[in-house]
Amino acid sequence: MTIAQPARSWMPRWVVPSPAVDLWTLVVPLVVVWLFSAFASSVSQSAAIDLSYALANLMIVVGMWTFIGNSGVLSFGHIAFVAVGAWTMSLLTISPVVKASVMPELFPWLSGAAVAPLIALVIAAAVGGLLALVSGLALMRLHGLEAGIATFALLGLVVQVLTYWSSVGPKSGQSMTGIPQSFDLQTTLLITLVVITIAWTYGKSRSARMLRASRESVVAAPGSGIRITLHRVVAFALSGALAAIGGAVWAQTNRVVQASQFSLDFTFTTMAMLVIGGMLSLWGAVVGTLLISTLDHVLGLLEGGLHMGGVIVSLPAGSRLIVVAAVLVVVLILRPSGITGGREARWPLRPQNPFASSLPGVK
Amino acid sequence: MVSTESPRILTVSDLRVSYRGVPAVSGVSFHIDAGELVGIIGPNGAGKSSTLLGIVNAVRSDSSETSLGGVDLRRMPPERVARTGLALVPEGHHIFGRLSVRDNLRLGSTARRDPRGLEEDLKWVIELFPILDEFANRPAGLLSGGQQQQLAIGRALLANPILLALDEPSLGLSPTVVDTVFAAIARIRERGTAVLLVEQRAQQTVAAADRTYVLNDGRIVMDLAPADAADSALLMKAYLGS
Amino acid sequence: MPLLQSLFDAVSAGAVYALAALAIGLVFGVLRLANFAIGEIITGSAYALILIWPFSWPLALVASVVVAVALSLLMDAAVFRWMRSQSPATLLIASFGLSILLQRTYDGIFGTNVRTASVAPALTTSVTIGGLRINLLAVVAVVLAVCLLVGVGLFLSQTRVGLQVQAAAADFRIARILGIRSGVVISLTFVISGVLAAAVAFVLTARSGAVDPTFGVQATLFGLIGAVIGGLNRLGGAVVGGFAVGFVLSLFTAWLPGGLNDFRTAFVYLLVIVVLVIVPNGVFAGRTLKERA
Amino acid sequence: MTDRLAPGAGRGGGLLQGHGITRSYRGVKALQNVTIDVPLGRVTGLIGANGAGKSTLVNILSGYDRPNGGGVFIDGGELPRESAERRTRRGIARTFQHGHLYPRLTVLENVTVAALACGLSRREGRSLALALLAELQLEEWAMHDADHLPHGVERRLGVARALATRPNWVLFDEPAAGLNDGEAEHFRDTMRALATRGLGVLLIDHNMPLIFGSCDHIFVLGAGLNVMDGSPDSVRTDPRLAASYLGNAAQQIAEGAEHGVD
Amino acid sequence: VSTAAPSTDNSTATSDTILLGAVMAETGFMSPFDTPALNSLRIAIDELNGAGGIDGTPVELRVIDTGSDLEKYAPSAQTLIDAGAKAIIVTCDYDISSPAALVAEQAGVLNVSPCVGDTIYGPRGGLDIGFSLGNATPGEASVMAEFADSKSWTNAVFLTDTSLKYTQSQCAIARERFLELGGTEIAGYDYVQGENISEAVSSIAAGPAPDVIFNCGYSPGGAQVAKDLRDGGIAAPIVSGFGMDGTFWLDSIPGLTDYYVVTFASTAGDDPDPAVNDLATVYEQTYGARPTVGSFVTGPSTLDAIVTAHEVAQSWDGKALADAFLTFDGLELLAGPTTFTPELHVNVDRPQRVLVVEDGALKFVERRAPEKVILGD
Ligand SMILES: Nc1ncnc2c1ncn2[C@@H]1O[C@H](COP(=O)(O)OP(=O)(O)OP(=O)(O)O)[C@@H](O)[C@H]1O
Ligand SMILES: Nc1ncnc2c1ncn2[C@@H]1O[C@H](COP(=O)(O)OP(=O)(O)OP(=O)(O)O)[C@@H](O)[C@H]1O
Ligand SMILES: [Mg+2]
Ligand SMILES: [Mg+2]
Repeated sequence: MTIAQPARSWMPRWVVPSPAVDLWTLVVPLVVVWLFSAFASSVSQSAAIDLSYALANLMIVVGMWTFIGNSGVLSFGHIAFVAVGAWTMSLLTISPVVKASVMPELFPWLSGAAVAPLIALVIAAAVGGLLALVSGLALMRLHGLEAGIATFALLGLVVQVLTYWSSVGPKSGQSMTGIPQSFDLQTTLLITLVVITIAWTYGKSRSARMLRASRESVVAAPGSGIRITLHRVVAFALSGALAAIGGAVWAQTNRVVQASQFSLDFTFTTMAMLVIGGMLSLWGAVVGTLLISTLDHVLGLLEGGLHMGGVIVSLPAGSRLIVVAAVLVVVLILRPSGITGGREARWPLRPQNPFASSLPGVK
Repeated sequence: MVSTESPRILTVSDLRVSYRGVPAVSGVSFHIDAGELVGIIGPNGAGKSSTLLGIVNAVRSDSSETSLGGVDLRRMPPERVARTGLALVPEGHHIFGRLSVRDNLRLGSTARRDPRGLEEDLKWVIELFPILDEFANRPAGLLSGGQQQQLAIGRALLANPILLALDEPSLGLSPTVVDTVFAAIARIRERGTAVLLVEQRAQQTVAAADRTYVLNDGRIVMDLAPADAADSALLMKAYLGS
Repeated sequence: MPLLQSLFDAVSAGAVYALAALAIGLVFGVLRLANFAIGEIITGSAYALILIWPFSWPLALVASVVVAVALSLLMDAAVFRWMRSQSPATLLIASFGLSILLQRTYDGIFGTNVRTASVAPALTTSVTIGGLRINLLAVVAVVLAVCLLVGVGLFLSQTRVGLQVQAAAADFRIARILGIRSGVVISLTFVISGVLAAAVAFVLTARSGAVDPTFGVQATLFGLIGAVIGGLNRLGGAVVGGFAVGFVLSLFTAWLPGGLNDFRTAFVYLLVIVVLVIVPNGVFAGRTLKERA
Repeated sequence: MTDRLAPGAGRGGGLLQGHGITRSYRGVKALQNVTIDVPLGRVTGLIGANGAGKSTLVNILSGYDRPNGGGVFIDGGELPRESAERRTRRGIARTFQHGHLYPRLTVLENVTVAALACGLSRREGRSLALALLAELQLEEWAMHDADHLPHGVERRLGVARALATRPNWVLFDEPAAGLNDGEAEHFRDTMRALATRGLGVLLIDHNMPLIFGSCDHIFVLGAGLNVMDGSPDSVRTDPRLAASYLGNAAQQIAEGAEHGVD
Repeated sequence: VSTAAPSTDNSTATSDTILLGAVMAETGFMSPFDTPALNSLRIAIDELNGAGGIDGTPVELRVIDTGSDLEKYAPSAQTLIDAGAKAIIVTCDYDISSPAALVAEQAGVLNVSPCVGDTIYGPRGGLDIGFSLGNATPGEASVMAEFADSKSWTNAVFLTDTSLKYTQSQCAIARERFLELGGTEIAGYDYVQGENISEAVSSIAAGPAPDVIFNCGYSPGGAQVAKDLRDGGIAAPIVSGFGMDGTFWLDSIPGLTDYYVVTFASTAGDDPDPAVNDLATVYEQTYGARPTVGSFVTGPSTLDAIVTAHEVAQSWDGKALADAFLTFDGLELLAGPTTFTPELHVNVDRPQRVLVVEDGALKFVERRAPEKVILGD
């Protein structure tokens, strides 16, 4: 018997041992994100601002991948953790004076709290992770659409609570203002790279490997001794923490935070990034986010009218989201598993068959 | 009954199927005449299932001729192929799990060209596989593996086709039921329906079929007659490839 | 407020979501597609009603159904047809994208501002019977929901085509091999869900008299949630679930005391979570067909 | 066979037993008071017509389903009601009648995760998986994704994955369905080798040469009831069985026995 | 949405124009609030350029449509500043516009919103060189209460849309003022934009009949509330603020009467200020439709304020311009007399227009200045 291989392979594919391929799957996203940032921040000031939003979104999407990609369970609730992260960051970094005026009914220990931005970031991650852990214990028995709806209900619940509970925020539906910009672009980039590395490391862990098996077959997994719920909860908690970090960075980028911002639209945009890139791989999460962010930026320029060789190319106002949505739909039709096909960044490396030397019939 | 003008029921020449550029069937040609039972055997992954799916256009295929009773099947959507008179029982009991057994059977008659005789056919199927009557009202997905396979075969019979193509019908069937299926195949032929049988049971198939093709690596590599069934060395060779 | 009155209000609130849940549940049951973009079919149909009603109400009714059915079929032809073998999650996300796309398109065509007209004013008035204020529209909504549910249920289980619809939905490829004209049969499903969406649009438009680009989102969201907690595997369950969401929300609104009243939607979400944790496949899913090992 | 496959040390036990098991589904009595023994070091066969209840029994033994009556015992001690995943880690592994592989993982990873889930370290897990792939002649498929594999490869992969949990007992549900005679014959050797290693094997199949060629003891189910059990010879010669279950296969087996295929 | 856009848009900034940047929503949920002001700003700029521009240099307006997308505000403001914008004009809501305003602050560029009504727009919101030309909510809310009092309505029901700070403050202040004037609150209900309030209607119908209902909401949710009230048989007069201005929602409630709206100006041509009516006419000629809401008067006011400040400051430096804004003391603009103080960068005591819907048509009733302004939060 022979292994069927595509007849036309037009580029060399180097066969290397698995650990090298593994490391490559981390190196490529890190380098790409770094190069992307270096380029975007040098294009223009406004591209740099767009970049900081893009990096925050990237952390959120990578957080979502950590759970959705590995478990195969749909979650429309991750923006809840983003919201909680944003909230924590804001409450801990807005100056107590401003807090007293914007949020008069705050718990006293909250209105007095003020910590360094990086510590606030860590606390945000902890709070997000904790919320995910607690809700995960309840929700992780669910599969499919039911899981999607239950997590969405979690988002709705969190947003409602943040909207109306004035002991932890402003009066109903109002915004938190006066959030200081705590991280410069360099720091944001660094945090992003750390988040990607954490997600990647998790992806290589035993727990994640078992979770991926359960993603492939919930029926077979118990037969392999896999504790599906346990591993799901672990992934959910971690992804909640990462999404919360993304939320915290987002908050200090936007500098105003309001519960209603954590909406279906936010869910859609981040979900679209994940899906377009390919939700089964970290590389997909990265590619999808960078791609959509770039598209968004370029379309924004076009809407404003772009000068190209004397001609002004311009799109009608409001066409940006139409294009993004259309791209999502087209990608889903043409490449249902995303641009990367849900594969990690391996090109041009190919893992070696551990039996390679002893395989007689393999061509 | 099949028209008597042309004994040639199915003609396939130079059929090719590939998945993402990887060929699974590379130029298969054969034919079936009226009332014939033709077998196809071959090792795992030889391309047997792909051949059948290619003929009914359930996968993208390419050929210089595929015709059923003189009708060109190429580029015909699968549902029209079925309505032209080719019933396929695909590999691995694809029944509608959420529908009842009865509804599954009812759906079998969709492709029937002539509504007459349906009642008799139904009786016949139930006689072949009594379990289908016993469990008529249950969701088919709850049947055991072998019961589902019986349902799939029964369902195809209700289409009263010109040509019945069976892909590994004995898969998961207990020995007596396999006997039933082979007996049923004989009955089907008596009614004038041609049968194309893909099987792993080499010996039984070669013995039962008028002609058996051996498929390997997407090509027909051998052509066996019933007499060859006894020649186990030859059959072994058929499997290991030339 | 008298209990009876608030029960009546709750029933009428539930009926609308029940209709939306039916439209979603039907397509899901058949195609495993939770079509979030039903919301935009509702919106499109509502625009037709609002814009044409002042000129001719019969024309408006016809147009609203035609628009809904056409949009529904168009979605299938342009998007879902090419994704038949994808997972429910992928389909849901695609429909999500489609929903945003259409919302923004409406925004471009009709503007962000509401378009208004008084649709079916005869139905929107209230009559008081024995102290109970009865809104005729609520009665219409309930009757519509019941009739359409029964009709759709009968169609699927009792007719030959209905059976073929279910088969095509279960396994598209195998259905075709059996000779079922799957494309036709699935189009039919989209036609019916379009009609259901038009019914939702009618009730909502008559109630609000105003349409904007995100008009259908709320009903779809709660309809979808309701359908899931009711159990997507059974049409009846989905409808009851949709009804329950509207009903409970209305009762919370009427009866939760001051400070807690702000959290009424939060309580509904909490309830959704609790229900799903207790019965993961929905309340009325019955003992589900767990995949046999 | 690798030594690593010797029954897990410290997990103890020798006889896996289903005793008096009854299971019905909304009126359909799939099993009624059925008893089965799966001792270590033996290949135990389980045959019966379609729908006799064989898969149901496997499901109950492996924790995938719960009986309405009766229980599962190891050396006379009843096992608690527990999840399938606990059962697996207790040493009872199984394969599935219909694939249920992990399609988007590689063949190697399919096997490795099972080893990881049952307590091996990454390194041990990998080397066990490699050893199993080698034994089941899956080397060349190691880096392939597990979707669209040929039948024979799928079946062998299912076996490798079950063995990777280092079980004491393995329950095989029709491992040879869809295999050709040559491959089935190969399977017979595999089954024997496992038993020789000391594992308790339960083998369900409709391939009679395989069953009679590899089993030490055979249980026969009929319509959810224990029909009989005994040595292959006594089962083969039982007239009840020849007529109702074996049909023409009886002759095949007889021929096989004559030729003494081994 | 925007049809014949005047030529000032989308052309390169050259050294011989003065560039003003607008980061506003022409599409998405904020566009109904932004568009009238933005469009009339365009008209005002065309007129200004027709008269020779500022010191002979034409003014150029470059607009970036944010599509109401939150993440677009900051980068868009930066783009315009990079292009050399002398001032940034932002969306009519503090929460949404502040990322853009903060970017301008940081770059030392003047930022102006035509119609933010929240008193936080200014130093309290971190905007030292940011000003709003809008009417602040406290003034509007006082007028609502005082108008009701002038009609001798004493029993009131308050309906608050909790989805915006604007509508919450409006009801809170109106209530406080109304009680101060001797009125009583018989009930209060909260709702969220888009909600159907049949439960509240049932309660109101079951309780004592109110003399007036304060509907602190905005379209379209506020209109739904009005419709629910009338469909539910409640005929009491209803008073709303600027959020319910406009005629576009009236068709949903045929024959609506006794609905009062407190707003910037009348768009119908019956405003007491002829300049307002003239602008509305030009607006109609330019865009093919009359402005939808009264806030269109803030467009020219924004331009006039910037031009006046520049005359005073003789520079485009943000700080200098801000100091010039602080010298405004009762400056007569189309939107009304305009005063800024170091604490308050929004006007709270301008006179407002009270309009009424009678039989489905919106008519001018009176011009009314707040007698007392309660600066809540
Ligand atoms: N959908 C598919 N995508 C990719 N490859 C496929 C697909 N289906 C089959 N193949 C590959 O095509 C080749 C032929 O497969 P096919 O199923 O036709 O063989 P077969 O002779 O029926 O084998 P079996 O005995 O296992 O049924 C195999 O190598 C198989 O792995
Ligand atoms: N989950 C279930 N729900 C309802 N009925 C079931 C269920 N599982 C099994 N049955 C029924 O129990 C009986 C035994 O089924 P089982 O799958 O155990 O048979 P089997 O002996 O494995 O048959 P085969 O050889 O065909 O695989 C069948 O009649 C089947 O329909
Ligand atoms: Mg095959
Ligand atoms: Mg079985």
